Amino acid sequence: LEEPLLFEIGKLSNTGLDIEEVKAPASRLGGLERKADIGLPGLSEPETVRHYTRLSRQNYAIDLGLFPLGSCTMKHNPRLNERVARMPGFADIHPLQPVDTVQGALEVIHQLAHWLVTLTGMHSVAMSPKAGAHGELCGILAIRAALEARGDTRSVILVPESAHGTNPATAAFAGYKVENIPATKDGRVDLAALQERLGPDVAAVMITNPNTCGLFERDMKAISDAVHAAGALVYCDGANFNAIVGRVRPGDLGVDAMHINLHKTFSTPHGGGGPGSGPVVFSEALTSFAPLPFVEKTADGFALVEEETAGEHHARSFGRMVAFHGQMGMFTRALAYILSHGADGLKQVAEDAVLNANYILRSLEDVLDAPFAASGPCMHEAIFSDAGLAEGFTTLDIAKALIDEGYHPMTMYFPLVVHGAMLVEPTETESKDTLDQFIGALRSVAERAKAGDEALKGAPYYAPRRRLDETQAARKPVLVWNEPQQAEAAE
Amino acid sequence: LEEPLLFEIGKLSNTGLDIEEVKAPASRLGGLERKADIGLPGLSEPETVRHYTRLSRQNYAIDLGLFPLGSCTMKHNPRLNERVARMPGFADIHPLQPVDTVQGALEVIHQLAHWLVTLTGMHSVAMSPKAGAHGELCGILAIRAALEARGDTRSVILVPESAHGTNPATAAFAGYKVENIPATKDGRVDLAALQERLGPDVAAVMITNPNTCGLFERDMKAISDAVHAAGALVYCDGANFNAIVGRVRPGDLGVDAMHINLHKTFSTPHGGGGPGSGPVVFSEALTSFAPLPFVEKTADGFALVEEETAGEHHARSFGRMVAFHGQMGMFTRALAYILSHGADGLKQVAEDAVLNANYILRSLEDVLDAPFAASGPCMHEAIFSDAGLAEGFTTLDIAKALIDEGYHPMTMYFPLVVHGAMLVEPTETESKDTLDQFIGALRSVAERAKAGDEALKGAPYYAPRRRLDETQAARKPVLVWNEPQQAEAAE
Amino acid sequence: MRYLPLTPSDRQAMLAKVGAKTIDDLFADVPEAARLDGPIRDLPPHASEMAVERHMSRLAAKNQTAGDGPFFLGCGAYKHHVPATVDHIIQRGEFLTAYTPYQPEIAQGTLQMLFEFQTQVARLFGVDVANASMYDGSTACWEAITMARRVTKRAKAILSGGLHPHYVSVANTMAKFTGDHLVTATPTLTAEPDTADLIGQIDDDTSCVVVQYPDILGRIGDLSDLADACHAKKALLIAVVTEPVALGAIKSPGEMGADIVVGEGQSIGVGLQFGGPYLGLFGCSQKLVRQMPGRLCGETTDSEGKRGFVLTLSTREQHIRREKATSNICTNSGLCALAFSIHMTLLGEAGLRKLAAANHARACQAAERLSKVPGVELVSDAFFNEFTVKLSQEARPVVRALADRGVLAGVSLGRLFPEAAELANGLVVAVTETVTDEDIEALATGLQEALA
Amino acid sequence: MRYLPLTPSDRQAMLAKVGAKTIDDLFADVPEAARLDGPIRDLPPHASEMAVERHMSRLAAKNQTAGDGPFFLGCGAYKHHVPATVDHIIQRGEFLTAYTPYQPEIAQGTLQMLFEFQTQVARLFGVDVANASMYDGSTACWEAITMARRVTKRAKAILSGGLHPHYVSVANTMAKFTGDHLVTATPTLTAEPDTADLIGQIDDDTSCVVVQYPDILGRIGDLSDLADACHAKKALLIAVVTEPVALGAIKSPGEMGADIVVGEGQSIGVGLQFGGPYLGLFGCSQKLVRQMPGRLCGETTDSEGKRGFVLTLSTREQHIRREKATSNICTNSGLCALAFSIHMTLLGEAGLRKLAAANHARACQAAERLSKVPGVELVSDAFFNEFTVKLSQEARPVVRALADRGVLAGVSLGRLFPEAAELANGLVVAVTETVTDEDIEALATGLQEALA
Repeated sequence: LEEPLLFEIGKLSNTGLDIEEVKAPASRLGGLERKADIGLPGLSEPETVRHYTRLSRQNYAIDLGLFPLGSCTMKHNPRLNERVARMPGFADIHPLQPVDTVQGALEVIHQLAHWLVTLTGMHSVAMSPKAGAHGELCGILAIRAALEARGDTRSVILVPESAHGTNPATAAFAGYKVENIPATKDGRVDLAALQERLGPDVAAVMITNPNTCGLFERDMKAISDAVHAAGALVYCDGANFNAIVGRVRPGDLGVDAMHINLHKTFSTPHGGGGPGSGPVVFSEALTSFAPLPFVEKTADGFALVEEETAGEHHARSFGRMVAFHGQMGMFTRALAYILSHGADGLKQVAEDAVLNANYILRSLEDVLDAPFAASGPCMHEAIFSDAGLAEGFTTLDIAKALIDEGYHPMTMYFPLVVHGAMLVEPTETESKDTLDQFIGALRSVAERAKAGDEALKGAPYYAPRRRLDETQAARKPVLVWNEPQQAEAAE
Repeated sequence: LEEPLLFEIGKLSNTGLDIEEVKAPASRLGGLERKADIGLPGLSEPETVRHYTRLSRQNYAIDLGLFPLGSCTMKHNPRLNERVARMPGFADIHPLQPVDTVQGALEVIHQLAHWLVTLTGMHSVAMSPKAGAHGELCGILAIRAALEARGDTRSVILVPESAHGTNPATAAFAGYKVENIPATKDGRVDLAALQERLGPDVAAVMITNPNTCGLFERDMKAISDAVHAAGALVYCDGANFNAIVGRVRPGDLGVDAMHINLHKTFSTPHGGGGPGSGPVVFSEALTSFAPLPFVEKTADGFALVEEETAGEHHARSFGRMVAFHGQMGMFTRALAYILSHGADGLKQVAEDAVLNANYILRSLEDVLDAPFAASGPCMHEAIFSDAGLAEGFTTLDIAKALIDEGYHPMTMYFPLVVHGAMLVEPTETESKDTLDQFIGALRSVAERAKAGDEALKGAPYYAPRRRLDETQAARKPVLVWNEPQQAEAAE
Repeated sequence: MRYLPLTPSDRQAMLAKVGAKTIDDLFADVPEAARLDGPIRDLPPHASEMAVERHMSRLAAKNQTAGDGPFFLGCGAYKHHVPATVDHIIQRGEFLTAYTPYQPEIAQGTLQMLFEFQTQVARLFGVDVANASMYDGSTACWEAITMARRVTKRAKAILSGGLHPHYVSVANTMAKFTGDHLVTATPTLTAEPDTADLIGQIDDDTSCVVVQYPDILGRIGDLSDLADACHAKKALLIAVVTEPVALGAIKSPGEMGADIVVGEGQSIGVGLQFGGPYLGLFGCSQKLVRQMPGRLCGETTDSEGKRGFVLTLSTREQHIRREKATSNICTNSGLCALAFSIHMTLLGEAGLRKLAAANHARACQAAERLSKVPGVELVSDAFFNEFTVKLSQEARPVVRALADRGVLAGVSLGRLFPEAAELANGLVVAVTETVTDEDIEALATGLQEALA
Repeated sequence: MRYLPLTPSDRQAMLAKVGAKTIDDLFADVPEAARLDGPIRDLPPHASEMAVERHMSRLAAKNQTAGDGPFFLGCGAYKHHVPATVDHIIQRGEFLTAYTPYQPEIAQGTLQMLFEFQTQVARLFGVDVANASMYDGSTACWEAITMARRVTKRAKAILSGGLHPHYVSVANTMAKFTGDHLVTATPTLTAEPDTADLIGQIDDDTSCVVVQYPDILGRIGDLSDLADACHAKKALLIAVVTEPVALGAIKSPGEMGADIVVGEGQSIGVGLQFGGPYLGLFGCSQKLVRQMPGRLCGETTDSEGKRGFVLTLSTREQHIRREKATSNICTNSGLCALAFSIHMTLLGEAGLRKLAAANHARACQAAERLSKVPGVELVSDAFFNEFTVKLSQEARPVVRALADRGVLAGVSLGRLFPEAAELANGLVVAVTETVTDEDIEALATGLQEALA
């Protein structure tokens, strides 16, 4: 059954809410009354529930099955955390309330900050960034502020070829030139090439570790040492922290700044694309440049350090990144997650995530090309390439065929360093039975792609939609609904 | 995708909960420790969420579309009511707490009781019955208690042929002989036949009004008068109160007892078959025989009248029907529903429910046989028969074909007085657009059944299952899962 | 109005279609005198969600909740931690807003769940089969008594004094009308349940013996001898379990020979809710299955041979058999059964055993601590998570006094047995995994002061 | 552990498959020195759901919530009644636990919703198109400034003194690194917004003027002249809306000529949440669409010709363009956009207008009442649901004093503008539909006593 658009079934006069009329004194709208129709159709409550319930059923979700998107860490979202985030003491407080009326909220931020610092072995954490890329920006701005504070005008940031696209975009957004660092054949940063490139113009290196090929950067400490020796700083993309939480502390590897995706490692729900939350941990060198606001423990309780109260010892803060204090709704969930797992559980998270990924890698390397199979164990994700598929068959075909097998596809065509990359991240919340079924499905699809089964190219057959035309969408973008007659007239 | 049984995927050692170990002093289990395996497999939390989420998607529900089950009143369940029922002040109180610690709960019961009495025009209400049939039993027991109190040993209860099966079952359960009252050709109780049968052996008459043919019993008052004149009492099945709430008060029609399905008229969720809630309203004649416990307003607040406190003026109570005080979780929802609709809204409920049903009746009477089309407007449900279908085609075929059209079928083969009955109750929470689509779908199916389209007999084609073999299930009932080897051995 | 989608113009168009001038024409069959034209007395007009929520919040705030402080009430309803997952899943519209699965092709979600639930209950109770749930424990208990009558064709049921007095009360009420003969008793504050007395009463007219396990005072005792005694006289043993968590620690009634085991499932997944909705559990041995009341879900296949589930043996039920049905029950407690089944799945065998162990350990801690309070005497030394103490004075005012201090201390036997003066000093204390060391200390201190 | 399905025997079998003896073998690439072998410092072992819930409840209880008493805070975050339906739907696993819709064939639910959301936002703002949401209002505001730079190829942005000071602060922070030149101002406690001043500052180097509507003091004024002045110099007018409910009562910025309209969508569907997650809204005119940042959902067809939706114009985005992207943003605020869209659908045009009218009426009542309090002076007479009063003394201690009485009286300008002593007596009072007569009276009385 097709679900029509809201605009096709709603009416301007319909509503799903009863609003009490309030006797108004004379209006004080300064003559700005909105008179023309706005064009917002409404639905009664039963129709609203049905519209969105039906829409929801056209989605795939982690609650329905494996979601093996590499680098995205789609793991189970505990329902306890949803309950916690909705406690009125957290959900129903205003960001500008007097601080002594929100001590519990500040304590949540303080506790979470404490565990993030502990788990990463770093010195401090900025909690306000709203997502991973925002956290990257925060880290790079702190680096830039630190360099500027010592009068250093370095202009280049080095990024590995295999980095997330957000890395170069962030560096550019912060005003840096971006240069690539090559990779070795075994899928890691080429230390020699890096050392060669380091120089007085290099502000920082952005490394993802474990990297996007699913490998641990063995030379991380050497890289950091070299970077520091050259007067630059080390940014670590923490998107893959899930693989090492509780087992390795980035602080021990010489990292100066790293963002943490609370919606990845700490399992706050992705919600169809956000909200995320990207706190950034800092080394001692960068701590004093961290953005406002932050929470400090004082003799009287918890203080919120904002512009006015920053005072002497925070005078070097590079400023403010968001209107308020960050993603409180994610902090409560992440704190509940950390406390639920505890010291033993978090370590088990990393172990099971890595074990699951290696299990997939070793169970499929005979049928799919695994370019780094010989580079040692993978971490939390396994990478395959399209080498060996029949002529004309692509990673896309495999992905769409997996949909028909009842799975969300893996990450496709990323990282760019592997041709037709397929990046599979099962996460630790999948059972062996589920992995075995998935391996069976992917094996069967891979065999069909190697055999040149033309039917694959039409997949998916059993999804709410067949392949969608993205070129058409981009050529003449239709981003909002218009009444059919208007839409026709516009053509 | 098929979802396996819990017993096929779970393991005895798996668990989705972490339970703190408590240091125990020596065990005091009296040597009764359970040693052998119980046989209860567990799943981790992620597996549990997925198992039940997937299962849920094999269900049809009011949140997905029209659910036109006649006499079942499947209407929208407001989400506010779910929120209200979960307020800790209602959800987290124990039935045996000291009454002064649960004054708010007692006030809810008292308020709801007040509105039920007001809406029905009756004298009092027993809140404790757990469902409609339980309410019927409550009403009949009160009638029997009242008759016995006056030394009357009447032994027969008269029930119309078209009554819900619970009516005769209840009368029998309470120790009465059941006799049928015939219906007139226009689908109503035959007043003359009833009058003729009335006599000193008749304890009560059970009438459904509006009746299960969807018609209002025009002669209700005359029936009541005749029954009372014969020394008997009138029980009204209130399952169809949705059609008349706010427009007609059963108390004005001479009813002595009537149950109210809170899960029908007052929209507490059906939940796949319960819990229900069936308060019973009483006339003054029956009030003193009402069951314990109940709530009374006193000078100090609200009192819970139980066995010990019943005292003089409740000495005639026929006793207790349930361990505690009834379906509190449904009371809060029903009260929120009544207050949300208010005086104007409840009246509109009845009007829209009746209008929607008549709209269906008149939109389909040209293509489906409507045996009582000439009997006047229907109330909240429209009835059709299988007359006119091609040889070998049945109501069942129409019902199963409707599944393929995306709808839940109507009530089939009830009431028994209409051959191949199809009882359609849209309720007031369906929009005209939805009704028009449903009418179109039912029309098309009906035309195919008249034309003898053999494909219908295989329906449903697009449901999670094709037609299921109910005979096989009943012949050799398999009610629990057994390990395959055990199951084989048993054969 | 937010729940009503028809617009005024829809209504006009639809009236035209049905050939009515006004909506009143559709109510033409209602006698003039019975039509209500004015507004409903005292009822205000429709209210916003915000206003209704406020009204209900104000009422809710007048109650002292179990979470507000130390809490020790049991006697048929227990406070356990219900995992967040349970409430999440039961709120999915596909479960919450579905009807009884009369059309199995589009109700396999509910049906498979019920089949799993039946299996879980049967295994927990140690019996062969279970039904798809009933209203609550008290009505399930009465249904078991009537079932025993149908099976044995005898009308005398012997009820243990350890059976919840409200369950006895329900049975007495019903028996008045059905002509069943019930032999009842009041419990005594002794260490042992009344098994020996019960055995002595069984005769050739006895249809069944009904015994609660653990009993209303929290006591547990082996049922095997009682079962043997019943079977020797061809009577049935009915066991009633009001705290199913206990069966994670102690032998099941089925293992000890009970023929029918019924219970209250509230403890697992459902929550307190001031007494309802709750969850009646009902299981029995395979040979009695066709006399079992209530809905049953059974396995079958569809026309393509795939496994599927349907409601079955409905020939016992009222909508087919009408006045000859085994029961007039039409509704089960489906959503509560779902909650139970989810919670049980999360627990699994390993979790249930740990949960039961935690309950028992807490109860032992509390028993030990309370025994040290002057004026408090422990009645029995074999219990699960609930035990009875005899105070040096009437328990009821003590409970009242502690409630004012924020401690809900337990259920006084004076509340449950108002006519049994000899029980008035008894206090039943339930101690689940939700109780902390501080809670136990608060209770002990409170009792000490109240009894001083 | 409850979230981890692997059993010890699973782990053994899997290690064997991958050819590792122990799990440590899989971490062989981690240098010895960096491996953590001991437990994590201070972190206790895994905890039960009950224990974690208790811990978090205790923290939650230390906050004074907006629902605890009279509440008048605004300044970029507003307390509105959020219908229960909103939270019900966003908790459906299919929405809550889905990822960014990169595989559109199995993400049409999220995509169609986003398309509807974009349409709702565009219409509310009175502009042609809108994106699929951004982090929050403050970051959307900064993105608009950089977009204006890309469009106009000029780097000077003029920010109104009426713009939320935290938004200004965010822009200032970013501009330090990007080299944008920002002209900023501090507001004055006058009746009119600073439109005239802004018009005077526009020159040929100006990329854009950024104005908040209603402004930080709650004031509203016509933007048409300002738009004309911008356009005369080929600069863009960026309007910032922090209270979208206002647009149910007053003209949209788009109608008055704004080129880009951004805002904070928290008011509709999202709730207060101590400041996040919130919902950045971003709309602009059709001709600017290819410079718009953030995710966009567009209509297309599938291989069978059926309508469907996909993320589009991703060639602007970082995962394709890398360092040449329009923005580094990768995440939107999808779930908050869903909440907004559901709430807006429930409201519909009719409901939104009634809601806006109720807000304005309440605010007018409050303004009238507070004007009568000695020492309270109303700053402006044109506002929506928020207005500024000038007190006879510093507002900040007054707010503190009232908080102790349970009244959260508003936002003091001393909190927002710590360096502007001339604003210290200002108090911004927001009055939504959740405010009652009693609340207004409590605020008036409280102020009267505090100022006496």
